[in-house]
This record gives sequence, structure tokens and C-alpha cells, in this order.
Amino acid sequence: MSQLDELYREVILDHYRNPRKRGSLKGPHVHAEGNNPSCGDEFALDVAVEDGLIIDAAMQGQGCSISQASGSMMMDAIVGKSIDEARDLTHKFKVMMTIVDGDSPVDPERPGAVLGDLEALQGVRRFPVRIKCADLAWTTLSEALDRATDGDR
Amino acid sequence: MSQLDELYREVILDHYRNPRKRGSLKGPHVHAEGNNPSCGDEFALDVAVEDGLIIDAAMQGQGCSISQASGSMMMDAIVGKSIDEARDLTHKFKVMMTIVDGDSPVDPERPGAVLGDLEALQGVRRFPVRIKCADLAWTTLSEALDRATDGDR
Amino acid sequence: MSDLRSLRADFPILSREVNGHKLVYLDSAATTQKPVSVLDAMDRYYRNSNANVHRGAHTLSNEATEMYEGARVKVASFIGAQAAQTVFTRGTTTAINHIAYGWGLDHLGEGDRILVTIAEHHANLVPWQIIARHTGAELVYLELTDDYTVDTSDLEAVLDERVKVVAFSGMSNVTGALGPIDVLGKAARSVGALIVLDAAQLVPHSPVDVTEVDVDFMAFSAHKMLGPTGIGALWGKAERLEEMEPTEGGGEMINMVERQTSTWAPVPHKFEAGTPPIAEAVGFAAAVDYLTAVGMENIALHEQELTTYALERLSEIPDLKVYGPKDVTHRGGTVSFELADIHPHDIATILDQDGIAVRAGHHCARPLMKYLDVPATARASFYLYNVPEEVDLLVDSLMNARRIFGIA
Amino acid sequence: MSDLRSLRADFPILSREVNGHKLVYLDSAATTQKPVSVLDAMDRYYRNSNANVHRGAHTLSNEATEMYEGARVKVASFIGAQAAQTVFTRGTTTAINHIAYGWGLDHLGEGDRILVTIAEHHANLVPWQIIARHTGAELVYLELTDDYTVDTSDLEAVLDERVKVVAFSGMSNVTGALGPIDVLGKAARSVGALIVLDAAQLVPHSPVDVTEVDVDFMAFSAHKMLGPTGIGALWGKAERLEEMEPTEGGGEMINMVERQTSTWAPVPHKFEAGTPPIAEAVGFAAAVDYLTAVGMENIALHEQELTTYALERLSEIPDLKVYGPKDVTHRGGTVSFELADIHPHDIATILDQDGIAVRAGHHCARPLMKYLDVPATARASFYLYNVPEEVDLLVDSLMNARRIFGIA
Ligand SMILES: Cc1ncc(COP(=O)(O)O)c(C=O)c1O
Ligand SMILES: Cc1ncc(COP(=O)(O)O)c(C=O)c1O
Repeated sequence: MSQLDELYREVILDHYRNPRKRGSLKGPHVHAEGNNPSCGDEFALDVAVEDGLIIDAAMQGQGCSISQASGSMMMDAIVGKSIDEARDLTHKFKVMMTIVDGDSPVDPERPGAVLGDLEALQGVRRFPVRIKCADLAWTTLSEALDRATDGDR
Repeated sequence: MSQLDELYREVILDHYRNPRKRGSLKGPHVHAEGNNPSCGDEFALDVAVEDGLIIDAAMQGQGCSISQASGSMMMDAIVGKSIDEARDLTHKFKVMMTIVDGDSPVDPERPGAVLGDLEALQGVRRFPVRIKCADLAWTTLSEALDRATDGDR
Repeated sequence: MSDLRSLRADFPILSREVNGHKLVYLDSAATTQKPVSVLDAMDRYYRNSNANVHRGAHTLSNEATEMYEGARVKVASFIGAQAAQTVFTRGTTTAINHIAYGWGLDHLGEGDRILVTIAEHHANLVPWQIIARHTGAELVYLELTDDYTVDTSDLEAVLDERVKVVAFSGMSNVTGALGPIDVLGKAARSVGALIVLDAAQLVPHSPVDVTEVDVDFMAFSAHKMLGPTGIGALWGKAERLEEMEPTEGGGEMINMVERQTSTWAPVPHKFEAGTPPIAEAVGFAAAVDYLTAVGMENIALHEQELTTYALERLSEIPDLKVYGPKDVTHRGGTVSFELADIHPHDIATILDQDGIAVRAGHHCARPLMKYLDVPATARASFYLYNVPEEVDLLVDSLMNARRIFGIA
Repeated sequence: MSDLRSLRADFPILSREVNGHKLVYLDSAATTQKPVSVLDAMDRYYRNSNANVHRGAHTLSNEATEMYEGARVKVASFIGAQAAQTVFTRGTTTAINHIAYGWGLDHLGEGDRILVTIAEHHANLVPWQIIARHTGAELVYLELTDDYTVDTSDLEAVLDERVKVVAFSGMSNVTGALGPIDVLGKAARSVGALIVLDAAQLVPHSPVDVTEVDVDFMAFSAHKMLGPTGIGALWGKAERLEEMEPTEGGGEMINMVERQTSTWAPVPHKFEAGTPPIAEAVGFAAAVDYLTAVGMENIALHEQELTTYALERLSEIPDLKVYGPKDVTHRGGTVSFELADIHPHDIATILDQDGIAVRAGHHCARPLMKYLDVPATARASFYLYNVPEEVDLLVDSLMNARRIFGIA
């Protein structure tokens, strides 16, 4: 597989073209926005939290296949998880993308076991300028979660 | 004679150390100031004009040997001359210094015949950065003469 | 096709490989590559004559001053101007900020209007927004025709005595459309407004003579015309420069400094506080020498031919849409496009794998992106060193992008 | 004597001849010469990686961005700072103007005071004068002791809550005197004033660590520390940079641009509108690499030894007066002097005939000249590449000046 085919895997293009949970939430939720001014990617999301659990989420914005697919996969991954689990996932994702240091969360023996579809984004690491595309959704999520737990602190 | 000895002739050092007509005029006169910000030279002069004739002049300011000597020699040269003659002298001086284009006013057969002591400043031409030192007094004079004849126009 | 092909040998970077392919550099609207003569001029300056300017009585300082002021004369005469009205700045952005702060702050007030176009680069928008905020003025926008040129048909509607500045670019860095210099110029004059021409994309690509275009200020950057980074120029009419306040204080721009107040040096030095970009001026002069030797007419012709070819070839690609004039006499060699549902950023990545450098993004023109209702565009931009084969490679690579994105 | 002599081979210009003599370059306070490594770094950048930064998804643009941002990290760590608080500017002058306009305009008002010293360079005076005029603040001056250091003995008299800014240089470019960073810093803190350090002559000549000196802002220029023209740096405390307004609008410094208003990018990019000096940043980084390899401690020691020798030799010349501290622990290697009644400009001309480059004039410090009651001074300034023999040549040439002026 060429580096490009590695980057633009089937599953990524599918999430890009059919993003999960696009739209906005009606009920109580927190909202956060992020953008990459240099490339024009914009990302925003609503997160509904109840008793420390992410009960629903929705994403808005526009951007390249990587930023959109990363956001869409993230939506799939976080709904139903606790805030702590979502934060842990964010950390694992950023380690996988070499954005933060740490031991790789990806088990080569059992592909997809830890991060599911998200592991398809590994190909991005070969394209350093695109890493920030993959990261945008997660940085925005962190802000939303901080906001959701602001009252707790 | 070395280029330096050529530049710093006896007569120039004499005018530098014993400038003619230093001070200010008491009676009616016009005043003009000039400076070279890059080297700090400052020059100012008073000119008393009566019936188109320069009847007296005085200089102030401070600067290098070239600017002071040029000013001092100029004082000697202009007092007693008509405004038109002083303007003509200014032009001739600037031609000699290659500041403006024209045929050399200096007659090699009869040194000093046209510009008198001022011809000693010819050595400055070999030191292009110093030409503006020699020029300062004359530019200031031009301004003073313009001012003196302002009513006439 | 006019052949400047042999010039490619003057640009060392063009023989470099990128991802295993020979570099195809189609990003000259962002910055241009440099010929050896420009690099050598700067190197020679540093190795032989490097000194600070204007301040010294020693030989090196004199040489440096003559080279710096000589560069000013060359850059000025390249645009038909006088050196005394040509100010060296850090680039176009700084030049326009000079105008906005130095002229605008004192001459604009509550209710005044600054007429711009929706196609402006942020460099010709944000400074005006800042001055508008300080003075109570507002920005008024002209929009675009169907062919992406500035729509001046409803100029009447926005043109009145409240318009104090008309600021627009000579060529859009997104659509490639040429600015309506004559129409906007006349309109501005009819209400006594100041005319500011952002010539960052104009001066590099065609002959420009300030005695022939009726503008008050013009700004451009060396790095977009074969010169180095770190320098550009602001040209202004003598009266305008006189009435403009300096926007930086410091050495070299003063006449006399007292404890509480100072007076300023004459134009252009009034606007050049501190040690200027000396080596950069030397490189800038070498760049205009190079351009002059090639001939701006030849460069303009070459780019027109190349653009004609590119528009033709791009039209063969299904689902490809060009955002810019179809008529090559209304445009320069900067071509923005979108391809099916492939995001421009993805296009750039795919092309880069073939060694082709194009830009993707909002090109510092976000209001235009919003107006065009696109998140971003991909942009290929040509200069004198580009050749038709590079257009062919671009087309091949775009076809490959379709394949990768599974578009039949 | 600490021997950096072998470094001279790295500076091509040092083997050039001036008026038939080998160049003796004693004008490093104006600008320094460049080692081959700095010139090569810029040349390599242009030949291999030249592209605009931050804007692209192609390989060259990515390389250029990494080199530019990598340069920021290097320059920052050279002064013990974080890259995020290190802004690239055109030079010291632009950096201080940023502070004066960006911070001063919003934070100063009628009756406020800006405390400066009489020894400041115009770059650290004129911007404050301009801001004072806009805001109604005024400048208050500290003068000098008999040994030409800043006289802080009557600090009490001028220090009160009205003082909002204390701005001074780390080393005078005229007297060579080191600035009383500790004393003025403490004084400023005691009244809650902002501390601005003009480090144009400090950072090039001795180790400086912003975590060890208590200042809010610090400015310096690459060209005075072996780097290229066209670039310098502004360092500021994070909180101060946050509360500072940008002084230029344009591309790269924005977050979001709407038709009437915009928001700004985070620091440091907020202060870097438009295409930055990219090649210059690369050269700047190479310069700090070079300085780091030699060791700033070694450079400081070398200059101290050379200055000691120079002061000793100069004291042998009759009628020569040094304007600067006698104690070498209070000063750097910049020596201003006058010789009998020979005007400094004449001294410079005479020395230049022997290939010796010194500066003559007011050194962009006219208030100091007036205070010292001199029309100008001659100034010899040393750097790491100077050697004692050059001091000897200076002394010989000064003796010749006496002869030419007929002084016994
Ligand atoms: C003490 C001091 N401050 C500021 C400056 C201004 O630096 P630049 O001209 O590089 O902006 C200089 C150099 O001329 C200087 O010596
Ligand atoms: C039309 C236009 N105006 C202004 C600029 C800003 O130029 P610079 O970044 O050199 O200041 C650019 C380039 O980016 C441009 O294309």
C-alpha cells in the first residue's frame, strides 16, 4: 500500500463522507469550538453530560478528510463513555499520533483492540503537517469536557 | 603629499581652529540652520542684507574640521558680495565639490583665482562621505539667501 | 509559447527532489524561488562590505550605504518612481500598516468609510479594521461578478463623500483576477478619496509604472518577485508621504532629538527607524535587475500563455471548478480550484507526494472564502520559471487524487 | 589572554583590504561581521527549502516552517526563554516600538511617567516620546555618575507611583557602561512599573538569562550578534504579551477575520503579521549556534581582557579622553573617546586611511552627547574576533592623527 493509500483508508473516507452525529444537541449541553487558522479547518461540538457520563454528542464545522474523519470517529467513540474514560481515550489518541509522549496504545497483535476505528488514523503520522488536522477534534473535546466539569472544581 | 595631508591642508586647519566671524549679528538679519543628523554636524548663520548686498554675516554651530573650515571660508568669501554673486559662488563651489554637475570652476593655471582659499577644499572630493560636511554651510547659506529675498518674489 | 525555459538553470532549488520526484513548484503566489544572482549579491555584500549604513565615516559603512541607497534607486526605477518616494519596509503587510496607522489614524473619523473589495488579502483588510475601530470609520465592501472580477456595477450606491480611502489589490492572490485600477481610481478621485494599491501580486508579474497608474500609495514585497524575505517597499506620492506620520521611532528617522520631543528626518528616512534590512535591499536590487533583464513584458506574456494552457488542461478534469476569471486578459497566473468533494488540504497532500507544491487553505482571505462559500481552495500559481510540462504533471496528479478518493 | 584568534578564519571579511591595509574592524557596536556558518545556513535555506511558512501542506513549506519555528526555539533558549514568549521582529527598534505602541498606548495616561536614562539609544527614547505625546505621559531622566554609569543615587526623588515604565539599556552603545539592571529593576517593582530592557548591546556580549533578570520585556537585534540584518527578537513575560495589542494587522496574526472585525492568533504569532523574515530567522539561529559553541562566558572574558588592554594603551596617548567607566567590570568592549581638538569625524577619516573602521557621530544618542557636552565622539567597539594587535594599530593611527593635525 502506498503511503497515500495508507493515509486515505476506506474507513477514513467513509467517515469523511458520512460523518456520524453531525448537527447540534437540543437538550442541556456544553459547546466548544476550535480552528486551525493556517488551513481553515473549523470544528465545533456539543456534549451532553449526565452524572459524569457522556450521554450524547454532536459535531459541526468543516475541514479536510482527516479532521472530519477524526471528529466523526471520536463521536462514535465517546458517546456512552464517562468523562474520565473520554479523557483517557484522548490521551491514548494523542500518544498514538505522537502528539504527546507515551508508550504506544496500539497493540500490533490485536489491531483495533484499544482504539477501534481510530487506529486507521495511524497513517497520518507519516504526514507531520496533517497531525494537527487529526488533533483538532480532540483538542476541542478537551475544552468541552473541561467546561462540563468546571462546576466540580 | 598623502591624500590625508591633501585633505587636511594648513589653511583648512587654520580656519577650523580660528573660524572667521563666529558669533551672531545684532542688527537686522536673516537666520538659517542646517545639520547632518548622521554625523552630528550643526551649522547656523546670520546674514545681514542691505540693497541686495551682504553687508555682514556670522556663523554658529559645531562640527568637523571640514564643515567648520568650509563655513569659515564661506564667511570670508561672501561678505561684501551681492546676493547674486553669493549664489553664483555657491554654485561654483558645489561644482568644484562635484555636488552639482558643471564645468570645473578651478583654473589649474591660476590656482585660487576663482574660489580663493576655498579651493583648498578640493582634497575633500577624494573622501566622498566628507563632501556633505563641506556642503553643509553652503546649503544653509542658500536657505538664508532664499529667506532674505522672499519679499522680492 | 514564449520560452523562458533556459532561466530554470538560474534557480538551484528547481533541481531538488521532493518525495522522490523533481520539485514542481506551483506556489509562487506565496513566495517565489530565488535565482543565484540574488543569493550571490547578498553573500557578496556580507563577505565584502557588511556595515551599518548612514552612520559612519569608514569605507565599509560608505560602501554599505551606497549599496543600500543604490538599491532604493533601482527598486524605485523598476516601478517608474523616484527614490525619495520609495520606502523600504519589511514587506507589503508592514507597508499597508504604515499607511493605515501613519495616514489613516490622523485623517479618518467617525462615519468615514474605507472602500475595499471582498477579495482582499488580510494584509489589506485587518490594518483598516484596526484603524476603523480606533477612528469610528467603517469598511464597505465591493463584491464580485460571475467571472470573479470586482463588481463595480453598483459603485454609485456606495460611493459618496464619506469614502475617504479606496484600498484594493492589483491582482487577487486567490482568484488571480486583476483589480479594476482605472475604474476604482476614477471613482476614488471623484470623491477625493485616497487610493491604496496592494501590488504584492501585481508588481512581480507585469510592468507597473506609478506615473501611469493614478494611486496615492502602492505596496509590494521582495520575496514575491525573486528577492529575499524581510524586505518590501512602500511607494507614495510626495505630498502623501509628507503628511504621513512615522509609525516607528528610533535611530535614523530623526532630525533632532531633545529630551521630551524630536523632529523627523525627511522622507523616505522618516519611515525607516533603526538598522534597515541592508543585505535584503541588496538582494532586492539584484532581483529587479534579474526581472528587468528578462523583461516584464516577456514575463507577463509567458504567464498568460501558461495560464491559458493550464485553464485548458484543468477543464479536462471532471468535477473540477476554477474560482477565477476564464478570460486570461482579466487575470494573472494564480489558479484556485476545487475538485469534487476532495478537501483542498487533501489535494495538496496528494500532490506533494508527486513533488508538486500547491497551496491549500484560505490564502489569508477568509472573507472571500466565506463569500465564495468554500472552506478553502487549492491554488496553483505560476511564475517565469514554470513550464507547460509542470501543468501536465499537475493534471496527472489531480487525476490520481480522484482515484485515491474513489471517484470514478 | 583568552585566545579566540583562530575564529577569525570563520569571518571572510576580515581578510579584505581597505585603503591598502588589512581591515581592522572596530565597529561591532554598529553591526557585527558574519561567520561563514551563518551565510551558509541562509544560502542553504534558499537553495533547498525556501517557501512561505505556516500556510501550506507541501514539503518545502513544512521544512521552512520547521526551520523558522526551530529558529525561534534556538533564539529563545539562548536567553533562557520559552519560544512561546519570543517574537521575531525586524530588530531592536521595532521590538521597542511594539512595546511602546502595543502596551504603552493602552496603559499610559496623563501625568504618568516613563523613567529612562540619559544614555539611551534613540530606539529606546523616541518611541516613548511618541507614546508620551499620545497619552499625556512624560519622560523622566536619570543622569550619570563621574564614571559614566547611571546615577541611581537620587532615584528616590523621581520614583513614585506615577512611574509606569522603567526603560533602559543593558549596555550603553556609547560609554560601554553596563546598565544597573538590579537596582532599576527593584526600584521599578517597588512602584509596580513595567521594566523594559534594551539588550541590543547586552545579549551579544555576555550570557543573559531572562529567568535570572527580572524584566518584563527585552529587545535585541540579530545583526549585532553575528546574525543577518532584517531580524531581531522581542521577549516578554507571558502575561505582558497577552495584554499587549498587536501593532500590525495582516495575515498569520489572525484567528478569525470577519468583514468588520477580527480576532487574533495566540502569542507570539499575534505580533508577526505577514510573511516573516524566514531566511533571516535561519541565519539568526545559526548565529546563536555559533555563539553558543564559542561560549558566551569566553566571549565576555575575551572582551574584558581586550578592553583592559585597550584602555591601558589609549591612556598612553596625550590629550585622549575616554567617555566611559574605567572599571572594566562596569563596562563592555565599546570605547568612546575624544582626542585633543580633532573632531571625531576627522579621526574616523584618518583611521580609515589605515584600514581601521571606527564610528564617529552621536551614535543615535543625541541627548547623551548634549549631556556630555560633546558634539560627537569617536567609538571603537570590540567583539570576539578582535585581537590586541588591532588595538596597537588603533593607537598608532591615533598618533598619526595628532601629527596630521599638527599636535606635538
Ligand atoms: C543600545 C541600542 N539600542 C537599540 C539599538 C537599535 O538596534 P537596531 O538598529 O538593530 O534596531 C542599538 C543599535 O543601533 C543599540 O546600540
Ligand atoms: C495580495 C497580497 N497582499 C498582501 C500580501 C502580504 O504580503 P507579505 O506577507 O509579504 O507582507 C500578499 C502575500 O501574502 C498578497 O498576496
